[in-house]
Amino acid sequence: MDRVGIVLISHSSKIAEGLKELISQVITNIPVITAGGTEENDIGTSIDKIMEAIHRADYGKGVILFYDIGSAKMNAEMAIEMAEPAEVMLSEAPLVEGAYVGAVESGMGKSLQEVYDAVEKAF
Amino acid sequence: MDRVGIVLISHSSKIAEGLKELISQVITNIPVITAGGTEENDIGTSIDKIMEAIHRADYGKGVILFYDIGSAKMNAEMAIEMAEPAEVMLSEAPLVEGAYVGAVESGMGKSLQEVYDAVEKAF
Amino acid sequence: MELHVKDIIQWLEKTNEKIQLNKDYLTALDQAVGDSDHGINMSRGFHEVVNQVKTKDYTTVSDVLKDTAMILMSKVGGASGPLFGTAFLRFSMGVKGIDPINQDAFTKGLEDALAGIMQRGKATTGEKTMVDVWSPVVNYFKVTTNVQADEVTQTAKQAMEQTKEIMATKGRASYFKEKSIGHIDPGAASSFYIFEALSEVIKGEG
Amino acid sequence: MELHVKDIIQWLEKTNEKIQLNKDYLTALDQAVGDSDHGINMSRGFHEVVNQVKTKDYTTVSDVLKDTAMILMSKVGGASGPLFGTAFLRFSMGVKGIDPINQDAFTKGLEDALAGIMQRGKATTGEKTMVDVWSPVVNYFKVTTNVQADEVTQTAKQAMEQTKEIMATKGRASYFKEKSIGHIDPGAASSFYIFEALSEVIKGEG
Ligand SMILES: Nc1ncnc2c1ncn2[C@@H]1O[C@H](COP(=O)(O)OP(=O)(O)O)[C@@H](O)[C@H]1O
Ligand SMILES: Nc1ncnc2c1ncn2[C@@H]1O[C@H](COP(=O)(O)OP(=O)(O)O)[C@@H](O)[C@H]1O
Ligand SMILES: [Mg+2]
Ligand SMILES: [Mg+2]
Ligand SMILES: [Mg+2]
Ligand SMILES: [Mg+2]
Repeated sequence: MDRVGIVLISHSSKIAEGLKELISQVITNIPVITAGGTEENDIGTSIDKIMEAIHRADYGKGVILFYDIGSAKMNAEMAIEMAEPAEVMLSEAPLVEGAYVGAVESGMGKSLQEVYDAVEKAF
Repeated sequence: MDRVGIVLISHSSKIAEGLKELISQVITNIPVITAGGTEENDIGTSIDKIMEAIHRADYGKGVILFYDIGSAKMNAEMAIEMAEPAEVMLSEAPLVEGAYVGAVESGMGKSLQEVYDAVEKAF
Repeated sequence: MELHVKDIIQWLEKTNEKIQLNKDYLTALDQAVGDSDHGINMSRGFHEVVNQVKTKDYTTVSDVLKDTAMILMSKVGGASGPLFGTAFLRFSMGVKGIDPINQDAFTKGLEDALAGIMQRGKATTGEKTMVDVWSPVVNYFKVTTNVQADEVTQTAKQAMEQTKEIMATKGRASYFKEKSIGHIDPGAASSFYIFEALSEVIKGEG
Repeated sequence: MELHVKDIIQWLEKTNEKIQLNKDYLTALDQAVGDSDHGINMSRGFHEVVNQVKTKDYTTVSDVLKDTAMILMSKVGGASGPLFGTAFLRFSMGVKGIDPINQDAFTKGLEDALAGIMQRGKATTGEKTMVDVWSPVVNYFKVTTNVQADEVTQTAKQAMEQTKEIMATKGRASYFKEKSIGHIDPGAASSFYIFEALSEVIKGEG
């Protein structure tokens, strides 16, 4: 899987999983990893889950992260700092709509920067 | 429940349900109704589900609809045309982020137009 | 050309046969530039249309088309649901009070249907959608005094094949941008089956 | 003022006690302007901190604070997790190599912690967050030659209460705009417990 990885960070594990299903219907040749909910799968986010997702989504072409609201961003930023040396970018685009665009772009073999730029451009 | 109703339209029933949970953690005094997936709960949307959700979300103060991608919008528009006489507005804001803002605004007792405007302004 | 209730039902049945036969092909087309469900969507929708339409006694073409519209809307599931649903609904309204329908009435119905699709989808020609099949077929009906069955098929077929060359700017295929070029649009293909079925009905009736 | 490893552990234990005792209160504060989980989040986090910190043999204050940071980050779950986590991590780095820590070192640690919170949260004072408690406390440490336990508590308490008057512009409370006025910020309240606990340690040690 020589493709940019996608990490879906949501306060809700259901949102992250549903979004993964939505994407997988269209794109199957890229890593899409969820990081939804707290460690107990309650509403919230988990730095550990995000870090693990980054590692699992990283096949050498980098990883782009999408998050939903507020504090998910801080946890994502912390996870990125701690998840070196993976090449990671954090998208500010809306979770569902942004990740869908990002997945299509990654599926077309684009680089991390290209995926990031295409998503930015779309919103 | 003298509040503007919120309808969450997603191609994925899991996304719609997870988002409802996310919102319900913060706002409990408003109608939040999901319309996720097809009739068989596959990935897709259903005009009938949306129409029913509009009716269930309508407590006389109107209903605001949020949708995720592409064809959900067309189904939402059809449902609105057929769901008269409910007072309904369709938001173009991103599903998760938009619905969260909309729910908070509705919870504060705002009118349909005020909720809609606040969501628009936030994106 | 003079179409009665039974002809319209035959049209729907023939469309259904073609769609069931080509369900996997339509899904494969949708796999290239979409979410691999167009065959499933259309098969579910038309199967239900034929099932329900057979069991009722209709006195007007308009009523058959109206039921078709409502069933497609609620059963198809994807973008093609509201689009074909709107098409048949407008068609139904366009031929209301006319029975049987002659070429003029049918042309009027088709025109209204196309207008409905374009309005619902906010789409025009050249966007790699079903509009690119409906539009030339409607045009053929408008400019031809005596519609020929084979010409209907041929117009639709050529139009469908030309969608290959277009870059999608509407619907899910539009996410693929340049990569959408080189593939037939799934909704264009199912629209072709609709018109191929129509052509067979015209031929039988002619 | 001279704080050893055992004092820092006592600080954490006292903080934990206060948070467990006021878990429901913190959650109630978060219900007014947030998602009703701040008490649960903080209780889970500090419970785990105390559990783990007790079982280890520490030789430096910096190491205790570092472990605290890592546990808070991974256990708290909400916005306060990365924020308090960053605070304690920066604190730990700021006092690295200094043992025991005197007032100067402690002040340096607090300053770094506050800078960390502000950076992580992209927040400044007057936004109705924990920053509004940390900032005046840090300031008190900076301008006071001989820190008095009671003055620490009072500074923190007053600052916490003043968050009532502020309209939130950061975090979940910011969605409520004007309606966020009139409620104490939950993170400000838990920060108050942290400093109240600190004050008790200073008093005991003084
Ligand atoms: N905005 C639009 N305007 C016109 N036709 C459209 C539009 N969006 C999609 N289509 C048509 O719908 C077809 C896809 O239908 P389908 O696969 O059933 O729905 P979905 O894309 O929701 O999965 C496309 O091939 C195209 O012909
Ligand atoms: N951007 C920020 N900067 C500083 N502090 C913040 C920020 N966002 C939230 N906070 C603090 O975090 C507290 C909420 O923590 P908590 O309820 O545990 O997390 P969440 O809001 O994710 O549920 C707030 O009361 C506030 O003090
Ligand atoms: Mg499709
Ligand atoms: Mg689909
Ligand atoms: Mg909270
Ligand atoms: Mg929370």
